[in-house]
Amino acid sequence: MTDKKEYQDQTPAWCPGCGNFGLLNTLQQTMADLAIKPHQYTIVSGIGQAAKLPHYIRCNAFNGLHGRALPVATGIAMTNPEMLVMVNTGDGDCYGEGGNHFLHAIRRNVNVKLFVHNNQIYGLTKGQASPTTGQGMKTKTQPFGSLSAQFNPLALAISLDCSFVARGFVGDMEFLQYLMTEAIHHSGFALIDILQPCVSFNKINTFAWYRERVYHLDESHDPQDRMAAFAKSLQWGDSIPTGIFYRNSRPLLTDQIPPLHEMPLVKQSFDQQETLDLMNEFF
Amino acid sequence: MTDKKEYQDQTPAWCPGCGNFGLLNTLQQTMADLAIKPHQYTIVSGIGQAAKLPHYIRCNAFNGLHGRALPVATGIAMTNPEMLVMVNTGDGDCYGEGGNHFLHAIRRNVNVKLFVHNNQIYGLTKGQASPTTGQGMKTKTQPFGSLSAQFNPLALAISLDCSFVARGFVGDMEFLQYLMTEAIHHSGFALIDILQPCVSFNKINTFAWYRERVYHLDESHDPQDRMAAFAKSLQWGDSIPTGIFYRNSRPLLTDQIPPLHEMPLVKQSFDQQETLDLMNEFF
Amino acid sequence: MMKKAAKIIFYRGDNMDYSIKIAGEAGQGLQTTGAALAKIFSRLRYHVFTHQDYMSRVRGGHNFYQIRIATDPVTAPRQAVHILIALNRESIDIHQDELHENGVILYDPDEVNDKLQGDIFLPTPFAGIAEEEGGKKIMGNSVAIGAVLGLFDIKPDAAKDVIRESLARKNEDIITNNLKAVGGGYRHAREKCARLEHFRTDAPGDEKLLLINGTQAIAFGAVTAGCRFYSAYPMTPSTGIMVYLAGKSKKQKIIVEQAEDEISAINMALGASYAGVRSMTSTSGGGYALMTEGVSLAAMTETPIVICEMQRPGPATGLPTRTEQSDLLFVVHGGHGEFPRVVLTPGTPEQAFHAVNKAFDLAEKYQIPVFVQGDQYLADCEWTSAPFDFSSLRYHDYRLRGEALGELEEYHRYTMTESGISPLAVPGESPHLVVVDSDEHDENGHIIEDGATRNRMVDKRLHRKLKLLRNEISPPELYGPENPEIILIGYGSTYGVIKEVVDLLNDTHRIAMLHFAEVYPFPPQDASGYLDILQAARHTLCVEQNATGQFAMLLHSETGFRCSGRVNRYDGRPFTSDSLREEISAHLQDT
Amino acid sequence: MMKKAAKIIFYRGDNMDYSIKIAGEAGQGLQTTGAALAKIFSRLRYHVFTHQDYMSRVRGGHNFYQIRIATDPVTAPRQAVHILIALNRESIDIHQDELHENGVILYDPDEVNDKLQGDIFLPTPFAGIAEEEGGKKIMGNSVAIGAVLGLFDIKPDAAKDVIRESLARKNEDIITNNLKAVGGGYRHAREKCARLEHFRTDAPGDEKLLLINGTQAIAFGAVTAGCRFYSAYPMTPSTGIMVYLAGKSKKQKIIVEQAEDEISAINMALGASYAGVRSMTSTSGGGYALMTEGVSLAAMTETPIVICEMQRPGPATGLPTRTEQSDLLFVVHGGHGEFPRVVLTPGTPEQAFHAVNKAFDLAEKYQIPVFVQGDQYLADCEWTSAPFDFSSLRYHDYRLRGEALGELEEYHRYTMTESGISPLAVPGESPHLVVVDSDEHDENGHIIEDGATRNRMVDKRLHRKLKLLRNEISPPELYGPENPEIILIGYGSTYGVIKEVVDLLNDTHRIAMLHFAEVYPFPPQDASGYLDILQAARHTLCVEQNATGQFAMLLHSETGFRCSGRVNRYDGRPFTSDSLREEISAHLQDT
Ligand SMILES: Cc1ncc(C[n+]2csc(CCOP(=O)(O)OP(=O)(O)O)c2C)c(N)n1
Ligand SMILES: Cc1ncc(C[n+]2csc(CCOP(=O)(O)OP(=O)(O)O)c2C)c(N)n1
Ligand code: SF4
Ligand code: SF4
Ligand SMILES: [Mg+2]
Ligand SMILES: [Mg+2]
Repeated sequence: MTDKKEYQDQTPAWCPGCGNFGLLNTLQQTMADLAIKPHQYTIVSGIGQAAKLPHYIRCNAFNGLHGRALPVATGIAMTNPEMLVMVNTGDGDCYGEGGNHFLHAIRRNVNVKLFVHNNQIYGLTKGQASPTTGQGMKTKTQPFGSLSAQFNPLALAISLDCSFVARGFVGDMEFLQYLMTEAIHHSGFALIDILQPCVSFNKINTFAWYRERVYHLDESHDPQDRMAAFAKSLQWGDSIPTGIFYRNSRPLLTDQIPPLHEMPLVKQSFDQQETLDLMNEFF
Repeated sequence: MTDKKEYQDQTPAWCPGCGNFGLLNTLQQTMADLAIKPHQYTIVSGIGQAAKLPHYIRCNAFNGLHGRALPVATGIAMTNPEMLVMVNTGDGDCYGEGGNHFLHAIRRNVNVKLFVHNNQIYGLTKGQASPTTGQGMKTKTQPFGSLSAQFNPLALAISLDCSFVARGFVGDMEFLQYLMTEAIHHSGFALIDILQPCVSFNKINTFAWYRERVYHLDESHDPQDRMAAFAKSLQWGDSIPTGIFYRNSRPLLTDQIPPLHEMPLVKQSFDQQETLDLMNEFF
Repeated sequence: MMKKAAKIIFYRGDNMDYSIKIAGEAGQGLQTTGAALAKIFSRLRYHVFTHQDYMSRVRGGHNFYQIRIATDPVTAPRQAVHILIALNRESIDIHQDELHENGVILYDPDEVNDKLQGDIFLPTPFAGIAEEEGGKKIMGNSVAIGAVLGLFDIKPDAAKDVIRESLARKNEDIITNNLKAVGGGYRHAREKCARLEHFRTDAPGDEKLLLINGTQAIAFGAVTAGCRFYSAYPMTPSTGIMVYLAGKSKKQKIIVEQAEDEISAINMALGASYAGVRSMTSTSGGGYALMTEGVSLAAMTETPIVICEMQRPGPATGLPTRTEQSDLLFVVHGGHGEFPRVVLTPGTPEQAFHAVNKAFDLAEKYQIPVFVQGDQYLADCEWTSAPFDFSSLRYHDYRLRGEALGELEEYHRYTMTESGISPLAVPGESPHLVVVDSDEHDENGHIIEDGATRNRMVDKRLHRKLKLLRNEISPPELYGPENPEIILIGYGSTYGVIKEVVDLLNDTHRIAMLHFAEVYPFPPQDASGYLDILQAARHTLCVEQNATGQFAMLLHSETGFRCSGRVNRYDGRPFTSDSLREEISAHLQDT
Repeated sequence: MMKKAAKIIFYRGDNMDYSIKIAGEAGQGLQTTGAALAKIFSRLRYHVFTHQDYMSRVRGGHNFYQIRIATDPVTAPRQAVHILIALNRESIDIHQDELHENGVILYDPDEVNDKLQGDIFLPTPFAGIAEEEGGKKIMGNSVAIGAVLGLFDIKPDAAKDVIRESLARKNEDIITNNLKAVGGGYRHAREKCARLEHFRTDAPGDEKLLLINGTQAIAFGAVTAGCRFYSAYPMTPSTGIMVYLAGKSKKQKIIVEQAEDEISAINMALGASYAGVRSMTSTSGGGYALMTEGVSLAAMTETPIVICEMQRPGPATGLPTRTEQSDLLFVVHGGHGEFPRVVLTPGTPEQAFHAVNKAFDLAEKYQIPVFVQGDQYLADCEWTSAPFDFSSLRYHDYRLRGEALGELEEYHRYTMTESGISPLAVPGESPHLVVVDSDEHDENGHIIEDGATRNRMVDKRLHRKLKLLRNEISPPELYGPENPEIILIGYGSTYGVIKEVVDLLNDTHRIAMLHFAEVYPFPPQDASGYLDILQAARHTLCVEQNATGQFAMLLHSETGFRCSGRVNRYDGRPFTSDSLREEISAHLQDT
């Protein structure tokens, strides 16, 4: 166990009261408690308020393009399976612009931990509907209310047999830390959709709103049971379950790639001379 | 009811024996039986073998980019809700390159009929794994077999509360015609994932392979029951259900857009003079 | 014929010309205060120019809103500030240097825990006064507005309508208290300011003035051009266009759809255009990058579309809330394969309004993608201007619809014509079928692979149209004497600042501006004599808001002309007329 | 120093120079037959050049595979064909015109229900003979191979190894029967052909020859350059690169990942590069369009990456299996914002092999995106060549790793340096952190918004590196006399055909080729005298496989030089040496 201070970096540029602070603190505490050193993990993010997180925690960081965190993370995780690779990014980033990568990262089952700061809004660009915005919520660009069905990341992940599927809430930090720890310990792609109030642009899904509704999935819920997990994932409204909905033990992509069987790619030496023989195939 | 011949156009450039022929015939027959005239519907497609279909049936057609059929179809359906808009395209096109549009088109619930020619392979580019390729299948670009989990479009669509979700098989044309007819009659976004053997590149999922496995969902299956639909959608392997898995009556996007309440946008006249007053807001 | 600016305005010398800067953190309401002040002065028929500087965050950090007010038209920011409204201590530290020698700094002593000495300070307890007047702390913004009015001795009544409108949805009490706060601020300034003699107003003009920024002008332009479908994905600095159009969606019958990504945005817009309505999308550089494949699709299918690309500093995410002109060549050459396109680069909101109108017309007439390229500076700057001249607006429906279509015996989407333009029919309105294809195709729109058809289609789509398109492009605007010795060359949003610098230097130099508001196809050299004028000049300086001089490159590659020098700025901040004047002077001395 | 081609080869006059065309439907095995024939001749140490023409379909349609065999090096296709193997009736109709006056057409009379008269026909029941020899119908392809050998009186044994290798995974019976079929074809031709006297072989060279196409050369080049991660999305004509690398994945320890789309492909590759290995992606124009945002990301984060862009005719889907050089300016200017990049345009498989090696070196040395641009023609053409010269290959690991990194006291990803190049560390191998950002950032990689840091970073990333990069670019290759009167200018895949045309015309004209294999940054003019040579020539004709003359534009915009004329082809088919010669001659007569 290390001191959490070791994990602090730049001062966050978030709004006072933003749910992101709790998330950041929890993540720092998690890393400290697990004694994972800053250089032992990499955080990849896209663009948005959430995506600024890697600047606020000491880590290796790749703050990439809006929506494109997962492919970058996949590239890192495949090349260096010894690195703990996490993605911290927003709901718009991950489920909107990056939706296709979300699907296919789940299918690949690379060892990436995906922490989505789900504030049900586009924060950084000042309040447009995101895929998770509640139906009917009006914004400056959704004058008739958000008309598309609210995106359900958990149900979708379970439908794709995602290796680890959970929901947390930044107002419940201890539990969130437990979920993060479990996700990190899990071997496989792990999604935690984290309810994170945006105090500036989401006046509906506030701290109070979530607090009134969230509850922990109880012991009777078996995360191995995909049907039960799916049923639970559909629950939203007056009560919103948090916890580990689903987990399985699908093999890791990287375990199935022969070039990785001996050691991470990044550690393998290269000898140009040895490759030149390939020319013989063309005679 | 019209003569099917009225719907024939260019000679297909598909391989002899390809499953696409049955699909094309069924679609032509469906249009003929429903007496929907060629100019009353538009088929949008991407790029691939499947996506060539609009050239082989008389129709309004927009053969667009690889993976981008759904946004084009959405633009048409929103502008002219009186037009029957269909998308005929491939599994790679729709679930690979176009995955993000697939998610969000389902959420929008525009009145588009999506017919995916699912041959579990990239046909036109000569046999790379597609998202629906069975795990373990080797190809020239998947030398260790396809390692990602096989994509399950039905489970995903149900997880997103897609308005109509079905599976058909080109070797079962009568049933397929029934599904197409139901999809067209349904008000809302309708997906039919259509098993379509590729005789050139998919040597596993052949006509015989499918024929041995497919069966019709029986009467006891209630397509209103989302949990049951999800459970059925997970079935794959020795027996593969076909039929209507799920349907609901979510409101159409276009019904919720005030500018469309009177008539299709495309029919509305425009008077420039009436817009000039808007300048007054800037004084 | 070369277009000439109507009159040469002379730089304002002793005329009224003040700059007010409101600075503080995001979330302190400086945008509301700034907007209200700008509107109050423009309603009084003063000329106003505002620009904003904000960070990529929602709260905190350091932002400002700068307003220039004058009796003559103003078209650029200035360096010196006459009134600094500092909403926090940091704002004083950062901006004190910019204060004009006779200027004054307003700050809230309850907020800034420090006694600041001297005439230049006017401690103004914004929140305190608001509360004294019976209102709430948050009404301190109205106090600040009142204080500015006080400095100029403009009666608080002048703020009434603007305050009322900006609070339209609030109850009457709130409005009354805000107005009281304005009065409090007014009295405070009149009583406490030691420098009142430096603030005077000249009589304003008679003409009613618009106050409009670039995104508003573009969006308003789109509505008047008959835009019926707009799909986009939010991206600074283009989002204002979507916000405006969404607000007009119901009344003007425009569908505004937020897409899941930019790829979808452009493809949806193409679908709508195919279906028969005018459509548009907007984005910034990163989103445009994702759209380039769709641009190529528009070209191949010959589907009309208007694309507004609002630039910000790159590469990648860069400085997302600031300005740059660094996507010019990317927009000129973006998209695979070869096809005609038009790129318009308006320099002012008024030009932007007209550019959008022309864009919709050309896009539909030639069935091509047309770009309106701007940047954060154009997007966010507010300009006053005379009411827009609607007489030159175009609207012609080039589409073949309903009966006219039905009467045809045959219809082929890509009929070979001498102009290269084939009839553009609306599907569904007659038994004729409309078939379009991203593959090379025949006249019917069906896939082909043979070389002969390919050649014919390239000739139709590209060569023939290009020939006609060149004639649609307006020549650059020459502002200044006809035989200048020094020419400042620019395009896009630097229009205003270059113009002012010409005004600033034209008593000592034979100097002119040559501004390109339409850059691709490049304006033909024959009709207008711009190339002769360039060649005859001694100094030709290309002024660009980028690091590599893309416009100078384009000018050279299209005309063979090489500018004698370049002035580039790429820190994301706009030129001010003062900073640009200095750079130009330094250049002239060097050579 | 200007690089010179080693020796001027003279056009072959009376030397052995035959073209064989195998034509038929997709799915008839013409690719296998063609490839085997090409290999047989190259093994015999003849020079071989092959090119393919195929439709965007898997079965049916009309395709061909053309093989040129000669004693001298051959670098382009010719118009006339000496042997046409027509696998169906249509192939005779389409190609009969191309037959050389002494040529012969082989066809299967059981397939073509028609009696075709005259010496030029050699009816050859491919399937029938195969069956007679105890094999199956499908072995008709081996009969065709045998027949070709028969025409030249090359003993069937010459085919043995090639047939055996191509059937490596089949059982011995199948191999034996195929070899028998070759024999049957051989005897049939010797016995039945009326034109045997026109087919003769000269003695081949002594040197062992490679036979390799463009995608193979690129992929092989990537392996030897240390590429360890390749992610791509299939797209003709780039897919061959992925196929080759996937085949080597296990042994050479290269991860090959098929991405869900091109956006993912480039971002994955950037992730891998960040993690510490050399990585690459490839695509064609439409996929590149989707990657441009990622290119800009590579630039901003200074992450090395190699991108192969293999062109095909656009816009949009265009002619997906054919060739064009129409993305040049899109690759040069693609991506938002301003940043340095390198674009290499090799003209032959051998050049491509070396270009990829240089691309990996420059990408890592300068931490920039480097492009290798080719096209379908380069991708699919097979060339014989002497064994590649490995002596000039580069491999230097520029990354800071393990101990060397650990020993540093401090590490900042974007340390300001005079060269603009900051140390590139591998994350995880020491306590130093590697922070990269798509926003503008400070030396630590953290977001900044201030103008001063922005300026410094642009200078570091762009200006300083650009200065050094220019010196890395090789001058164009001059082939022909040093003071040519006529210069054929080209870049990329037209190398071979232009060279041959120079050979064809150089006894009557003082003609040379100037070929640019590295086009961006444009080769500096000072070191090599290419601009002087161009200026001194009377005719400077730019030969391009596109409609607008993009290279001529680039040459002009970079050097101010305008070619006197242009030769463009844009029907998706490559120039043949004969067709290009004619066009050039016509040009010269016109002027
Ligand atoms: C290609 C591209 N499109 C759009 C943007 C603009 N953009 C930046 S952040 C963002 C939305 C962020 O929403 P979310 O991911 O939910 O993050 P939050 O700010 O809410 O944490 C958008 C649209 C961009 N940077 N790049
Ligand atoms: C942007 C882009 N990437 C790649 C391609 C190449 N491409 C064309 S079709 C295709 C796959 C087609 O597979 P699928 O959609 O399953 O259709 P099928 O041929 O199997 O019917 C690919 C990768 C393309 N045309 N455009
Ligand atoms: S805008 Fe919302 S999400 Fe962004 S920092 Fe502020 S409160 Fe947090
Ligand atoms: S390749 Fe497969 S999908 Fe394509 S036409 Fe042939 S059999 Fe059908
Ligand atoms: Mg969000
Ligand atoms: Mg397929």
